[in-house]
Amino acid sequence: MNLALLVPLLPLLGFLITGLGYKKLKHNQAGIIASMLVALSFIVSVTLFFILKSSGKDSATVTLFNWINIGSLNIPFAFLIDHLSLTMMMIVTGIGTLIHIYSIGYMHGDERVNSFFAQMNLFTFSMLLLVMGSNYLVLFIGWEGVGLCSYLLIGFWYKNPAYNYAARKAFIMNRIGDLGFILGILLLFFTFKSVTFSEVFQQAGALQTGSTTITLITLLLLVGALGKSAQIPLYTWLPDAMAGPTPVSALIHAATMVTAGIYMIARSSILYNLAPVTLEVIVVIGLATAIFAAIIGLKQNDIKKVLAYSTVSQLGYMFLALGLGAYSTAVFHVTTHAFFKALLFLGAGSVIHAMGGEQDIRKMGGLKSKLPVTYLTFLAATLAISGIPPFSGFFSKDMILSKAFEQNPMLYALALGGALITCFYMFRLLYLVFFGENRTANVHPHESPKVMTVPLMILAVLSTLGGFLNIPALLGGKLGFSSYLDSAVTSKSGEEMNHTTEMGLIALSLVLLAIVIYWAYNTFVKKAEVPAGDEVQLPAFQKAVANKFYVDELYRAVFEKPLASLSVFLFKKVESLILDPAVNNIGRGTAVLGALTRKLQRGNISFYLFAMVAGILLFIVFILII
Amino acid sequence: MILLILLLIPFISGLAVAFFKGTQAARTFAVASAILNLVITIFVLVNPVSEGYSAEWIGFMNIQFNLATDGISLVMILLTNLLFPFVILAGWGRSQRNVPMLNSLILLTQAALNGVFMAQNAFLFYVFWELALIPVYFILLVWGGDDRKSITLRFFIYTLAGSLFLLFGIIYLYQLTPGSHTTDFSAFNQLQIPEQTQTWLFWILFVAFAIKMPVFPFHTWQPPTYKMASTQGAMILAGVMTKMGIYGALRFLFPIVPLGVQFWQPVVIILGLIGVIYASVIAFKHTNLKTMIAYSSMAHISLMAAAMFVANEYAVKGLLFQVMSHGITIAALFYLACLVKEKTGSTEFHQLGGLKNKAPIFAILFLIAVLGSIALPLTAGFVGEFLMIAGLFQQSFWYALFGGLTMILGAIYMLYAYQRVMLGGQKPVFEKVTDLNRLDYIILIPLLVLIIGLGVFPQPVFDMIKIAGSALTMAH
Amino acid sequence: MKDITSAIQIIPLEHYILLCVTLFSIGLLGILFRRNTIIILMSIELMLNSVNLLVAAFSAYHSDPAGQVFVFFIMIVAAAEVAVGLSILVMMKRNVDSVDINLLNRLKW
Amino acid sequence: MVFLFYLLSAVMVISGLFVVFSRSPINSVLSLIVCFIAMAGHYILLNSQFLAVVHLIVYTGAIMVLFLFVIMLLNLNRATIPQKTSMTRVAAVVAGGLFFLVMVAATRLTFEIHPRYPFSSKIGLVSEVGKALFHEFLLPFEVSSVLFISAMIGAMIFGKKDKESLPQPPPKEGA
Repeated sequence: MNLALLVPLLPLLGFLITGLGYKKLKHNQAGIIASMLVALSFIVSVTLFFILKSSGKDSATVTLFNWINIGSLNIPFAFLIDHLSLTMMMIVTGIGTLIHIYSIGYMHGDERVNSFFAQMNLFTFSMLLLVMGSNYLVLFIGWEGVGLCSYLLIGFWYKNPAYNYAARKAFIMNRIGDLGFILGILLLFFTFKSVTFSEVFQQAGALQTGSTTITLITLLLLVGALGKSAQIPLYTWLPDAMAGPTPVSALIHAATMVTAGIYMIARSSILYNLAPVTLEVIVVIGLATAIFAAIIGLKQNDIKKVLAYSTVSQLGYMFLALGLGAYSTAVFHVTTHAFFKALLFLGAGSVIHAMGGEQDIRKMGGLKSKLPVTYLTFLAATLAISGIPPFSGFFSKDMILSKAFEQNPMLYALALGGALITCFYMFRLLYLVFFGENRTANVHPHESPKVMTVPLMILAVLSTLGGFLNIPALLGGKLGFSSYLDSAVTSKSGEEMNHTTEMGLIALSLVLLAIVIYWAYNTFVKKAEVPAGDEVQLPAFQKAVANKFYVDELYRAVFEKPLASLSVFLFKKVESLILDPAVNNIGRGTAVLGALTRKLQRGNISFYLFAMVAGILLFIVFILII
Repeated sequence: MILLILLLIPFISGLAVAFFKGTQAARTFAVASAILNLVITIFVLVNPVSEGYSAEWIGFMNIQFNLATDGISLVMILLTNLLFPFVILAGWGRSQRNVPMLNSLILLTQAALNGVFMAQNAFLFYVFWELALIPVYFILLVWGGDDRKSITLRFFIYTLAGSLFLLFGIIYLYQLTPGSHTTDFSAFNQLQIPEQTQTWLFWILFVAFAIKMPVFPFHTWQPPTYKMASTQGAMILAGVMTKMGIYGALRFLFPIVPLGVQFWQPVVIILGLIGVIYASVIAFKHTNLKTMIAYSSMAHISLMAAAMFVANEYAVKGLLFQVMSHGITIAALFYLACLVKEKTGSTEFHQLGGLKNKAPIFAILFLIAVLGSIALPLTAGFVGEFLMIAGLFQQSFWYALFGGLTMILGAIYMLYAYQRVMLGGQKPVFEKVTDLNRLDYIILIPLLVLIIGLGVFPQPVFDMIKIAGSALTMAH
Repeated sequence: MKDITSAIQIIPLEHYILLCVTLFSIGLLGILFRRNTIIILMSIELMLNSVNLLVAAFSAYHSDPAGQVFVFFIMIVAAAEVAVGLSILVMMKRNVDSVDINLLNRLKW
Repeated sequence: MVFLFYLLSAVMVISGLFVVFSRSPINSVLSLIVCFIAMAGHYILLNSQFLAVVHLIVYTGAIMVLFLFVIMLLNLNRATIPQKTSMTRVAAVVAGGLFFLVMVAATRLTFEIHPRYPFSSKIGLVSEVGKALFHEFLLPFEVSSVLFISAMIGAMIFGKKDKESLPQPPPKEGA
């Protein structure tokens, strides 16, 4: 089991090699080294998977050293290998490898390519710490580490101030969540006297369901998850995070990092099961985010922004699943989402690459014939995300929907509505980019090199077939993925839906999806409508959607501006007008007092004598009185 | 005896170096002395000395010259002697006036600081406390930047005024001791002072420390002083001298006036938390790198003050750990700020930007120091702040929440600073800017390695302060 | 001689004190009242002597020769003081051609 | 003999007042001499012959003559010095009177009947004082000679008419 140490150490090694040797490494060397190490890490993860399987145990802990040990606070630097973390490890390293390889092609020729791969490797390392940590604090190390790497990589092209701003925004939004997270960890520690997963979960059973403490703990942890997984109200950083290179968006802001919140809640499933209030909050937030982000996605014209909002929306679905107590379903959706969203982003990257850096879908079109591989893979991913069988997204999304139906048909209706919107904007994107005429004359798109297309193909296969990991009973499967996770994640068992209803629901959603796709086809291919340019005045609602409901502006007005003016106020008024003068005036007062008493010292001896006599008199009187 | 050596090496070599003629000779000698002291300090850490050093001093007042160490002072001494070689090195290769005198003053400061942290006698403590101020005063006055005269004067008088209260407190305690009076800490600690007295005596003793730290609202001397100070001055002031306040408070308040501490605890914690938010918010809109670092230092110290008064095990250990980590981080930050100034001629944000284009390694090291300052996990700052917030949490959720805001606010202003200095397009003015040279590596790499190293392996420091923490919580 | 010593014992010590206080007050009054430096010097002598007398009286009433010695020392100091004081006076007269004490107001600082 | 005490006292007080209030310094000096002679009488009443003699020699003989010399040499007798303003004079009288009152009050308050020490007729004699002086107070006695020398040197330096070594007198003002 000590092999597990290699999993995070290999990317760390890669970080050190590419980071320290960044002046020496030439051309693609850094990319190759980084990719190889992550690939090795993936191989080790897979090996671990089989070792664990053959050992017959559910989990294993590997302790590295004692990190902090004070009083009852004992935090080992240890890794927990169980079914959940193995799943995440394989996703992170597997998808990570593909994206690393893809990046070799994508980042080819960038002057800071070595630095890029160093940061990517550091990210992989942090993400592995996050998913492998055996206690909340090691998880937190990774949690913040991925935040840092995301900061670095969003601002990778640091010469652009807007990118830097986006990077800072991402980091700070994450930090807001992190504060909640760390307070949650502390409350957890002071409740259970431990932050190690196994010990906490063991003791958690003693707590009453719905008690204040457990609700508070879960809510605080949830705040962290909201920040990291870009849920309302802390989601605005993720669309801006698209400032980074596209592979970064694929790896960090779609496939892995943003799912950390889902992982954390799934990991804490025992706690969350005890807090029904929190679960309800999660359902509300998840559903709201899913629909809200999907609506915004309808009107975005930047290819990466569309994908970003779709990510936010899909994360909302995962939260919905979590809130419904279907943790393994959520993780399953994480997995399939990782496949198809990574594919979408990489495909988008390929398109951008081909278009020479152009990201506006209004200026694309007709790329189907120019970029056949990209088109096909992109199509697979679009079908997957829309939930068309047998693509992977269908399985995971349908499971979430049916869980929602079990809980409340209303939830189901809303979730389905969100799914339809998703389907619409995804096909809108697909049609605008690949169908119709090329809308920019002087660009000559060309298919990306093999090093980029091969990962696309692999991911396309995964997106297509990934769903078969978890075939529902309805289709004669036995939920292999979910039951694999059951040892690590305690899902709430709802009553089994009868198959007829389920069948009906699937049929309903498929019909609706077909209508939506046709509608999109009608609008964007047949009528060849192109979204209006920025200068065109839109109707009020559409304008609001196009401007992302002005949430950024709202935040700026409510938080940023007041903080800035408070800062100025404190410095200009409190510091410079009250505190500083207060001190200076004490000094000045002394000087004034000196100037006053100086007048007494005017050198008149008879005055001195008077003063002396008066003093002696007072003195004697004083003695007499006392 | 070895403790006395720790004190005497910088003292004697400080006096000696003043008579050197050659610039480089003086610097080499000073660094050698500081490194020797560091080696001895490490030796002391590895082989703890149980008995201190004691000698007759002022016989008729029954005041002894006695030195000893415990966990708290070990941390402080280690920090002091760790930073001073770098402080002295920071002057290398730079044109400075009267180098022998400067190095002499730096070494004398070191001696006085060592004395403060080892004194077992309130009077001796006070003597060293004031003694440390004198060389620093001259370092600031002679080698400082713009407007140094008035700023230094204010700093000097401000701290001196605080010390006056301390002296009064010490004399008051002295005459309370039974029998032939004494100023030994051990005698002070055994005093049973009535609660009424403790409540006012607390402030008498605390004011000096509060000014030194500084705690809101006693901080107004600090930002201009740090801004004006030379690199070495700022490193000493921010790195070590602020810790004198913390050390003093730990040494005086908790054992001697525990009831006073109990009485004023909420007030001071809230003052500390106000300081955290106040300083962070001000830093947010500051336009000068050095002032911003000064406010960030104040924010961290305020959190430390709050944690100190929570006085549970986590808070105190976190505090002592943070003493180390903050000292190292802030020294590195000030050195980096000095490099910025050297390379560009300014620390005003509106004149800076895009340094990363020309000096990528500089930018990376700067970023690491910034990350240490904003308490990213696996840097030393995180361990300290996490434990302090844990301590605050044990007292009250709200304390922890407001203390924890430093995580967010710190990230806001420090990353803003990083962005304004390093990121952005290349400015034509900075065409000739070069990356770091070997000396910069010698100073920065060890400091940054320590920042990360302590973040990954904090346990040795905790083992070192194990004794201290238990003593404190007992006194409380 | 016997007469004197016995008579002394009839006079209460309080009367000596009153006398000396009176003389001292007269001297003080002189210092405050006059501007002529030489008169002020004389008033100082008067005050010194009033104290001398009191010390001598206490010494006699307490049978302690130390008091007598102190009177002697005070006289020495007084003599020295007068010597210096008068020379200052001479200087003053020579330099500012007056012995008005108010002209000495440059003694400040 | 008791009568003698009160007589001498009356002489002292009256001559003391003359010292303060007489217009001409010469009169003041002469009244002071009278006052001192009366004081010598008091010393004799206290059986302190040694002090009486020393007092006569030092004060009446030396110091007062010195005063006279100075007054005559500097021709100070023509009182050119204006009196103080009436306001300050009233203040001076009030202050002096207050002082007197307070002191009297103090003596009255602090009186206590303490046992009379056995009266020794001998302590004021020359031999007794001499013993005390040369045994217990030998060192102060010797040190006082240093004081004297320094006083003499000081007086001489002040009196030296070396204008160059002295700061120039500031321009005359007021007077």
